This record gives sequence, structure tokens and C-alpha cells, in this order.
Amino acid sequence: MRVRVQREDFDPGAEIAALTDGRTDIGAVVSFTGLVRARNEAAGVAAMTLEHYPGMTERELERIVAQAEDRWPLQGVRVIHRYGTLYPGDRIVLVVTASAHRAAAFEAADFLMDYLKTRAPFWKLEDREDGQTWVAARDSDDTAAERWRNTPPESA
Amino acid sequence: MRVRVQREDFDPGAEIAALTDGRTDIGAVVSFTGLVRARNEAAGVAAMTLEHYPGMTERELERIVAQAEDRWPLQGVRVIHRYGTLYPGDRIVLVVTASAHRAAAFEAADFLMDYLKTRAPFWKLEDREDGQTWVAARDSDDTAAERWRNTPPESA
Amino acid sequence: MRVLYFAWLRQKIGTGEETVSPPAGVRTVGQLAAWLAEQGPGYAEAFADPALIRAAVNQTHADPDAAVAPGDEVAFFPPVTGG
Amino acid sequence: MRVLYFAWLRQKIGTGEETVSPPAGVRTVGQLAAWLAEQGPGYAEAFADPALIRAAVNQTHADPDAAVAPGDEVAFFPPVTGG
Repeated sequence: MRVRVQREDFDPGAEIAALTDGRTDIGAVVSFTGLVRARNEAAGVAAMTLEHYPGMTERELERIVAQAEDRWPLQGVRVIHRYGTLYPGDRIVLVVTASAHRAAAFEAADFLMDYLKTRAPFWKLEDREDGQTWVAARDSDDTAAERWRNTPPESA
Repeated sequence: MRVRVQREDFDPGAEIAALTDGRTDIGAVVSFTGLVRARNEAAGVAAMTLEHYPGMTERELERIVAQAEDRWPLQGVRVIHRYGTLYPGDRIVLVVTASAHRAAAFEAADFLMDYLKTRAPFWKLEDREDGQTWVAARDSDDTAAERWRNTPPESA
Repeated sequence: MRVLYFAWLRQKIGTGEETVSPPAGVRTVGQLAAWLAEQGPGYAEAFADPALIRAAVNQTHADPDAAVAPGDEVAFFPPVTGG
Repeated sequence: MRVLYFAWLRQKIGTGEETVSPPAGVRTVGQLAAWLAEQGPGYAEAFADPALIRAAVNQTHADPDAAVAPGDEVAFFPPVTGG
């Protein structure tokens, strides 16, 4: 399964290995792991609860992966996103892309993270020094996702 | 040791974990793994021997890492490059970057690979269907490295 | 029509899911939001600022002028903050 | 002066490392390459096309006009192809 939404932790190395083991056509694998930081803006974060929209989340992630596969010649993709309560240092999200060439693997992973940040139905509630706070969407995330709107993919 | 040049294989997951375990200030980790492909251009590749310049290799990789650290706020970097004889599917190179934010981690990993491809003293000899061939440097690698010449780093 | 609420919309409204029967004139996401805003003080608060609200119809992102019909699953939520 | 050769330069010259004593007029990487090219047929072949050759002085990338001096470690090699 290339897309998974789960409470449980994941193992980036195992996911990378699952895409590449036994393959001799992959030249480049890029992974992105997102983690909970103990500080967000000015406040300390003791914990974070990720709420999501079961059903739509999986569909939206599949859609985003399909778009990446349309734009770049990928030989493997994994997207894993956790939900539930997480603590500083915990892994939140993993994206892995495999391709013959490194530009495609890098760009597709970057694209997947940008789209995931602006399209996948997750919401973060932080337990902070100043109380519980729903994390506000960042304009910079929309700007990052906009980058891909009118950019044709680089040649493979 | 953030830079290693070795015959032995490496474990991308273990290197990612080594940068992040016990840390609560890292928000993003990007890894790039390069692998030997069974086909390069038109010819099948049975094996590849990586020659390098002991001493200069380590120094040059350290220099490239220091440049990345000057340009982006990184909380951890690993560069591992193998030498000796490798076979299709074998891992060749690993770059891991850790930062508070994802743009810095992505850009620094991309930069490190581009610079490593054009600056680190390694040479690939391929055993191919059509004989032993020294891999020619690709113009696209120089072009990729040029991208970073006049580009100031994005804000953290 | 099944309506879902997430994050602070769910908290303000006090439920994550309900079945509603809006009048026949409610044919778009925006009209549904306006009608829901009239269903009580929690609803009014949740839908006070349309700029802060996103929607999905049948689990697909939808604009305010997207059509809604009986039998649809419509969700309202703040801008997403995953990743 | 210690001179190192890598990849196909090493193969054409037949050794990966040697100590040389060029005449006093050899003061740059380019002059050293030109002088080495005269040391035999393998050398001539290795250094035939300067556009294909890169160099390092004391383990740092160096241009053809970079200075070389007795005691330096100078390396000649094709464009690198790692990664």
C-alpha cells in the first residue's frame, strides 16, 4: 500500500528498503520525515493531537500521489501520515519517492509534501504553555504549493 | 562523523535515526540514497568500480558540508559515499539533512548531491555489455550545480 | 444530507457529524453554510468568518459555489494543517 | 613534487603516483601538464586533450594557472563522476 493513515509509528529505513530491495532500475530514493518539534513559534509544545477526516484523507493522499506519478517518472512512492496524540520528537509524516534519476525523486518528494500540507485533511491541536491551540495554516505552505501550478516537470 | 568514505554498505534508516533520536528541535529530515542501476544509457551494467582520491575525498566532502551549513540552518548532516566494486541494486551514496523546517532540509540535500556530483573526486568504471567504460561527466550535473551559484538561500 | 465538522468547527458546534434537511433553496456549499449559521449560537460562531472555512463534498475539496444535494456528505473545516 | 593520476589518466600513464622534478620554469598546473605530456607516449595520450583534464593541488581543486611548487601534491584526473 503506497498510502497509509495510521496511529502507529513508522520506520523510514524499512519503507525505503521496501521500495528498493530486489530492484535494479532505481537510481535515486528521496525520503522526507516530518517530526513534532518542542517549540512552535514562541510557545513550548508538550503534545499535539492530529485530527483527520477518515475516508477523505486516504482518497486525497491517493489523488496527490497520482498527480506526482503523472508529472514525474516514479518507480515507487510511499506516503504515511499519522493521527492521534504525538509528542515532541515523534515522527508525523513520511514521503518516499524512487526514480531512475535524482531530479525526479527530489522534485516529486518536495511536491508531495507541499500538496499534502495544503490538501490533506489533517488539523493539528497543540498543547502549549499558553493553552490548547489549533495550528493556523501558514501562507508559506500555500505559496509553496503554488510553485507547482504552472511549472512543467523537468525532463526525466 | 558526518562524512564517511567506505567500502561497506550503509543503512539509510539507521543514519536518519542517528540524527533524530532524542532530539525535539528537528522538524524535517530529508534523505537521498543513490543506487547502481542495471542500465546506463543504452548498455547493461553488470558491475561498477568506484575509484576515489583518498584524503582529498574526505576533505572535499567536509568542504561541501560546511558550505551547506553556511547556507541553511541545519541541525544535522550525514554524507556517506562508497568506493570499490558495486553491483546493480547496491547503494552508492547517502545524504541526510535535518532542519527545523522542510524547505531548508530539501534544499540542502539537493545542494549537497549537486555539489558532490561535481566536486567530490570519484570516478565510475562500468563493466558493461560493450566493455569497460569510464562514465563521462554529465553536463546536466554541472548545470544542476550552477543553480546554486547565485541563489541566496531561502529564509529558514 | 450528512454534514461533518472538524477541528474548531466541531468544537464550537458541539458535534462532529449530523444529518440535516435544509430547505430546497439551499443548493450550494455557501448556501448550506449560511443556513447552518442560523441553527444556533454555536453554529453562528463556527460560521462567523467564511474566509476561515473550507469544505468538501463527498470527500472532495469544494468551493462555496459547488452544488449540494440530498444524499451528499458535506464537510466543513478550517484550512488544513497536516504534514 | 608528488604527482597522482586517477581513472583513465592512471591507466594510460601506467601508474597512479610518482615523484617528479620538473625544470624550474614549470610553475603552474598547466605548465606541469604540458611538461608531463612530453615524458612518454602514455603521458602524451593521457594529456592529449586539456579540456578533459581536471587537477588538484594539495587536495584542493585547482585551475590550470594555479601555482605548483616542489613539495606540492598535484593530482590529474577526468571530470568527477561520483554520487
